Amino acid sequence: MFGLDKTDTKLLLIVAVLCLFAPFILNPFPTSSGLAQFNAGYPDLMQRFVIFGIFAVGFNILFGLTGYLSFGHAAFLGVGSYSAVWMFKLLSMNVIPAILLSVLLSGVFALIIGYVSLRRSGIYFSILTLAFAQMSFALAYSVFTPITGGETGLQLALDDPRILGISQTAGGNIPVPALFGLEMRASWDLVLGDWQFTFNAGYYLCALILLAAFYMAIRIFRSPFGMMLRAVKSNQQRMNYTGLNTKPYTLAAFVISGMYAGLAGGLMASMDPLAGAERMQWTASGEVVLMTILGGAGTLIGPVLGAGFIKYFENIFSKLNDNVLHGWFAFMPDGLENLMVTIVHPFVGKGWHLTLGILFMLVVIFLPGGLVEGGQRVGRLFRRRDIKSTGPEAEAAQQRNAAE
Amino acid sequence: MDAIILQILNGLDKGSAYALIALGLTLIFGTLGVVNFAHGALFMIGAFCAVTLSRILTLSRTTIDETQTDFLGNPLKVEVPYAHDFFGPVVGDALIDWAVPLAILFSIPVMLLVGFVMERGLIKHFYKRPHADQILVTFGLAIVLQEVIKYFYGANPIPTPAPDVFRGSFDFGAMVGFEANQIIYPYWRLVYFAFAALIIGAVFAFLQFTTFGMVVRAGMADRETVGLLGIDIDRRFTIMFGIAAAVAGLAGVMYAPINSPNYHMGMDFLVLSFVVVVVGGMGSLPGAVLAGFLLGILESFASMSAVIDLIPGINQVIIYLVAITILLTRPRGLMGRKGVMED
Amino acid sequence: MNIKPDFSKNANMAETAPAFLSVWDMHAYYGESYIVQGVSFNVHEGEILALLGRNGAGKTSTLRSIARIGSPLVTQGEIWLDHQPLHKMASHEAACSGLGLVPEDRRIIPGLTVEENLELAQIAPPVGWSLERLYDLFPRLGERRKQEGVTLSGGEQQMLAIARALARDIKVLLLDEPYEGLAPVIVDEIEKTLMHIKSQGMTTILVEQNAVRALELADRAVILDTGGIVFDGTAAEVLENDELRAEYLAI
Amino acid sequence: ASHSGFTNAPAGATVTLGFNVPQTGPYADEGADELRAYELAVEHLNGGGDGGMMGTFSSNALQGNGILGKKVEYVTGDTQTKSDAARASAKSMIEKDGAIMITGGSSSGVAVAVQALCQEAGVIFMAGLTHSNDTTGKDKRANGFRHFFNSYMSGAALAPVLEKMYGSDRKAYHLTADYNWGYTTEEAVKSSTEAMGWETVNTVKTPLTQTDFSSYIAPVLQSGADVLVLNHYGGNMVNSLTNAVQFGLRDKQVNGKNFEIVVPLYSRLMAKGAGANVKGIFGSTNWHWSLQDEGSKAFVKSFGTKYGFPPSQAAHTCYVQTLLYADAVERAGSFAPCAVAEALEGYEFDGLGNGKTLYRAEDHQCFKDVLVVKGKENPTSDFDLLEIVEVTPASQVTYAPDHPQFSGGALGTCNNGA
Amino acid sequence: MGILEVKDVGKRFGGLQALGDVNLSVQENSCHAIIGPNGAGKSTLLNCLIGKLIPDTGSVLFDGQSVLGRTPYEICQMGISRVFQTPEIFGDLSVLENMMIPIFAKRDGAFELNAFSSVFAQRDVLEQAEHMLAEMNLADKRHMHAAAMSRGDKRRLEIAMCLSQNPRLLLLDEPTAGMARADTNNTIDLLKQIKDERDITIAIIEHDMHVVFSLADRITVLAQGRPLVEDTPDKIKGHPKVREAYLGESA
Ligand SMILES: Nc1ncnc2c1ncn2[C@@H]1O[C@H](COP(=O)(O)OP(=O)(O)OP(=O)(O)O)[C@@H](O)[C@H]1O
Ligand SMILES: Nc1ncnc2c1ncn2[C@@H]1O[C@H](COP(=O)(O)OP(=O)(O)OP(=O)(O)O)[C@@H](O)[C@H]1O
Ligand SMILES: [Mg+2]
Ligand SMILES: [Mg+2]
Repeated sequence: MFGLDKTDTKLLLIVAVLCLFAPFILNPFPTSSGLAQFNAGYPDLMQRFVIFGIFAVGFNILFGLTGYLSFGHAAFLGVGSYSAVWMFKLLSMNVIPAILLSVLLSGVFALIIGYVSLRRSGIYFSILTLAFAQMSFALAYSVFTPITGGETGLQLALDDPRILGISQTAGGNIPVPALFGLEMRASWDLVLGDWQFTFNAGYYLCALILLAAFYMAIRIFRSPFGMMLRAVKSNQQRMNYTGLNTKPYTLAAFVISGMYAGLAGGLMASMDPLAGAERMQWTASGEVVLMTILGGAGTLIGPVLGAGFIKYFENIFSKLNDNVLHGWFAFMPDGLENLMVTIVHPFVGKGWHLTLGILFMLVVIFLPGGLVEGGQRVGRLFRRRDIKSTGPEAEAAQQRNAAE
Repeated sequence: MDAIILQILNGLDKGSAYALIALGLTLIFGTLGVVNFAHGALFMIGAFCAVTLSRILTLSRTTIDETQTDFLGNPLKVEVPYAHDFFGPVVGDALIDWAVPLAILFSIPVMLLVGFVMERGLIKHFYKRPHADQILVTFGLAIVLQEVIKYFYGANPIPTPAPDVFRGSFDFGAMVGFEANQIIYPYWRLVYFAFAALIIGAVFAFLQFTTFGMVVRAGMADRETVGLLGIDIDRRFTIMFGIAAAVAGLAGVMYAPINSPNYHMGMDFLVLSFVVVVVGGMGSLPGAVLAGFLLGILESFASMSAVIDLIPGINQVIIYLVAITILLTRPRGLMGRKGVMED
Repeated sequence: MNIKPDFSKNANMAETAPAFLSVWDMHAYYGESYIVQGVSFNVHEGEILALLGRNGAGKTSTLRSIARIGSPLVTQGEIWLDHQPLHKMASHEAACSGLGLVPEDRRIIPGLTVEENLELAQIAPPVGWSLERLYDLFPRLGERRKQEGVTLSGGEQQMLAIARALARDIKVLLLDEPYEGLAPVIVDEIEKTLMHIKSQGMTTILVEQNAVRALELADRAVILDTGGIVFDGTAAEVLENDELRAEYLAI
Repeated sequence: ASHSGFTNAPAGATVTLGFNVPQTGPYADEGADELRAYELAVEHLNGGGDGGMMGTFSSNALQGNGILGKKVEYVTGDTQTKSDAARASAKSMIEKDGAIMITGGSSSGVAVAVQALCQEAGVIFMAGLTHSNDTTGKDKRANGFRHFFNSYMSGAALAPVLEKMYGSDRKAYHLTADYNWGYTTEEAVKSSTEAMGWETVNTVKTPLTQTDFSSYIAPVLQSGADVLVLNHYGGNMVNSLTNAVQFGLRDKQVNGKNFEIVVPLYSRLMAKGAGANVKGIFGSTNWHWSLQDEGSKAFVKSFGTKYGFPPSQAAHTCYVQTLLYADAVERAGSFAPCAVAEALEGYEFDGLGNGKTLYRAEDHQCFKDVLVVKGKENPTSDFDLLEIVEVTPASQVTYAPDHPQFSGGALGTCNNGA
Repeated sequence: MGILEVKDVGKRFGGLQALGDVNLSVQENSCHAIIGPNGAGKSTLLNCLIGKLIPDTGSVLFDGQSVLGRTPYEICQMGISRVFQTPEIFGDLSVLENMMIPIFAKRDGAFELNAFSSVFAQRDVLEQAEHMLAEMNLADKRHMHAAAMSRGDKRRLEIAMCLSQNPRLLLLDEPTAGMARADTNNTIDLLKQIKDERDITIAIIEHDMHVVFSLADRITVLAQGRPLVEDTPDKIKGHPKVREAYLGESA
């Protein structure tokens, strides 16, 4: 289907189903239960999952295929966000032009930075990209405050021109981003007994774009271009002596992944119209690196999983305070309850970083290929069990067990 | 003129901090080839060795002072350090005062131990793994170390002053014939500079005058073959890691009086130290030191208000600008070796 | 999965004279692929053994297994060298017990000069040939002593790899295609050297594609095919046995 | 969204507040203290504990039975002191937990970002620690309220004291954090000190990420300045002050006068980080536990009994903001943001620590007494680091809503959401 | 005039004159062998031809056009392919993919943003690759990781990769080193066949005289960076200087 082979189609369909039913999948716990804290099915987080998914998928096109580790991709995310917000300020609150401009501008930005940085490889390349991104961050935070809003971020104001739209709503408020009138924050709740599921317009727009982006990534991975990129990673020397110019290949990969980042940035601003400079800091670049490695660099679905994993911890674990803990363990006798709270306390709430750090280490130690590898192992386990249970020996064993 | 001399002095001092941190990092990163995102954490742990020692020395028993009240109006609890009980008030106070220099001795075994445990327990398994995996695991470790320190010491900076004799500054300008008050320089920074020079010299000597450096370099390039030549490369890597941790730790201990240690100080230095090492050139110790000083001095110049007025924001980006310029003009940084982490 | 060696072809396993190097039922894997499938053979002191077989037969893997490199991973089997259990050692311990390997891709260490490459070999005791003696054997290396090892020409690198093995005091020399890339005159030279050190008691295992040449030099031969031994006997036997040569050596 | 006409209208027997504070990053300790204050406030609102300031508060609307009879529950989140993360966290409180009011934060960037979000979503934002003029200046929002003082007020409060202590013939050198808060603070202090006759010799911007300020401190003496103003906060302030003292600036004589250092915005936690270096250094602060009015005493007692140490100014602000919000809801008789905003606008109250206080309708800025403090020479404990030098009356720090330092931006109209 | 004209090429490495005044003319559709002792400068000469090194002096003309100053990929696109002394392949890719890349380079040029069609939808490329693998006896390894092959196999793959580009000039640096005898013979046959069928010119460096004498039409002997003699194989075989300096008694 769509020019993909069977496994890829399956993968795409899985992602599509996951995206479509995310509001259900992410809200498995009834609202009244103590575990409701672990529900992640609210619009903002769902949007974040897919947006960072796009970011990571794009990053992986560069890193996973060519092995060039950019430590400055957050800069493109930032450029994307700033362009989108400027579009909202100047043109209209429609998200389409905003997203287009983000992709375009980040592409141009990536072309310039990539052209310079790709003159070096390995760690030297990483540091060059890092330096560019850090410069962008530092300047956006300070000297460029008039363009970027500096510390407080670039925001919409009541007196923005918005030449194709309105400066303020009838109620005297700033209009919100919308897709031809469909507000991005528009949500619809489905209440099924004790369960509540939220369907949000912005989320589904992001999800659709993620699907498109993911589909493109599959195509790129499977294309001759993708193969050339892997060849670059494997042996540049051989590439050159085979009559291939590696520079345009790596540059194209860099620009494409920069545009993915810009797209993610534009979407981020479309869901929540504010662009902060921290989006460009090295920690943000580092985050996407971590997402990709955590999920499984070079795999298609890995980066999306990694993005979900990190964002989940950031948003869910950080909200578990002692109050919540006491709620969970309330059924226990007092002494035990306090003991449990004391044990869990350092790992949640303000300790969420600790948990994340420990999980990073566990994943990379025990699952060298990232989360995808974990999934494969589980898969293999099941498959092996299947084989066993159908094999003649297993049958015999079952019979024996039955007889005993 | 005096403004320039002043900034050179400041630059040397900043540079010695950068050089010292980068030195430890380049032993692990440039020599062992491990992208160690936990290096900043090692630096931070060093600084907290100083904090811990001063906490230990000021361990106190509480007595109630009925004449004063605390914020709730209760009688004030007064803390009397045990050091006073054991050594008498004079020696006790002197010990507390000298906590930071004493922490140097204290930190060496601690940091060596930290380094050994870290290498044996974790890094050992990652030499052959992709750099990306190394980043993930060491970053995870850095977070864990930070959070542990935060759990015990809080997030706020903890003042850790230098001994009284080193506090304050001297008038360097007046000593060399300038007007008074034009070029002043704090004593502790002079100490820091000298200390950095000493450590850098010692590490150089060790790697230069023994075959240790060559073996480790060879081991990094090709562990298998070095093993075939009968050399136990694992042990040497462990030692190297321990030394690097100790260097990072010492840099941290000495830095504590300059800026009060806090749990995320390592992260603040992390990016910078990577930049310094790479600009110096992968695998080159002198390169890292040179780059440290160079960036320190240039950063100081860029912070002069005359320069900022000329190019607004230059002080924000100078380090990165210099890094980009150097990396574009010299493919392997200042003194990099061919083939180290170029792919 | 225990593939027992075929004793009918292992003529000399039954011999009573104690072997100097003995490999017993060795199995090794690269990840999941099973490469060395139960190899057993003996080498006596001062003997040259030719280890032959087609491309991909597992010769290199066998040598690497003996040298305890860790890849391929030896899962089973015993290796004894002069009463020392190599199978319980790490590769550097095996090397210190007297094993020297000249790897097939030479493995000159980047970043080190020719001389440093040789010095490196003399850091761990026991030390073998002196640098002077090595430079006498390979004058080209002496001329190039300050040059970075990896910039040497292919043949020069091969010389360096051999010299590096001799720089250590070893009892058993494992040579993986040592003549590759060497000019015919140099090959002659090396053959002479091998005979010379053999006369001083060196035990050698030689892997070589030019089977005839190797067999003329060797005392005994072992032929490998898909990870198992298909022949173990004297070199002369192979030279005379056309069928064997045709089937496994294609000569 | 529910159908009662405004976002997250509480349906059951409880109402949820969102406490959005930095739990990781450099301000984690400050955030922890804010959280303590919030928990205490919730306890008091629900009728637990000794009631704290509820007893001294001039309004008697609060009964200790929750808010409008609904039990107060709360959720917490981590701002990480980043505007993105703070907004994500606030959004999750609004979207997932149904929070009806968001409060907290410990930097102006975060406050402005979250305030804008709350405006858009239709909930009330009660700012925590935010000192930049912009929060109630060019970035003000109808749904946001600030109980903290601001840069202008710091300048206005400090200037007279500085004049008294150091004279009106001084040359000042500013080091300023290179971002919005730094700019407004520099401007405020500069204009109010210049108004009394001081000369500003130089202003130098320092990068946010700077840790060692030596190269900025060293040229100060050469400039001929005799006062150094450090427009820095948090770690920047701790480090720049430490460096300045290291360079011996405080022991110097320039122009025949003692060299002095001023820190416009003080907090006790920062003072603790800077250690002995703060001794004798002037600055301003929103509130301090050593205040002797009844409200402050009650709060310190209640907080100190529960946690074992006195509250910080951030804790005070956060506690007060919670009470003020609850009180406004009671008075309005509704949780609807616009009703609450109306109840807060132009509201005058007393008994919450800083004397008579006004929430000005035009910009939602609180006007109250501002404290000028000095680093204490002989502290008796870890908390006893600052002493109050002057309580500058509210009238002296009040400015017109259209003051140039606050120009631009518009409050807009309150938003009830959907 | 030959297809390849090397005129007065010289190259120094520090104090070492690796090449000096090399003049060489390779006739179209011939096989020209370059032999000589180790370190004579043979590989260095090839490096100068493909743009890996830039000679200090002299000129290199391919088909009348200068190759100096061009990047390696441009030179390759002109029609010069090279097999390296140590196999250079794409270790992380499958054998089949390794085979397809040069065919793509041939078809699409130095860069083509072909990002939306599947690799395997490129039937023509796939077929050619499969065909080439079959020809090289590598078909059964097509899905193997190239890095996991034995070295002889890697070398054959590399030759196949170069041949698949249909180069006009094929440079071979010890192509049969480490190859089993049978495969060496296969390779010789293949090269001969290709030379005749596709009118390819071959320049080969080899120490295996069997290969040299079976293939070469002309031979240049290089010693210490300078051509010693150039002649037909028969003459070279009997040349006393060559015998002494290079071939030794075994030839
Ligand atoms: N790293 C590896 N991973 C997986 N398989 C490998 C690896 N190295 C070698 N092999 C496989 O092991 C088998 C034996 O290889 P080995 O290198 O031992 O052969 P060899 O006899 O030395 O061949 P050659 O004469 O070509 O050098 C081959 O089929 C090869 O494909
Ligand atoms: N980068 C370099 N730096 C210094 N010397 C070099 C460098 N590259 C090659 N040489 C020297 O130049 C000489 C010629 O090397 P080249 O590789 O061309 O020899 P060759 O004829 O191919 O020999 P072989 O048959 O052994 O491969 C050698 O002595 C080698 O050591
Ligand atoms: Mg082999
Ligand atoms: Mg060669």
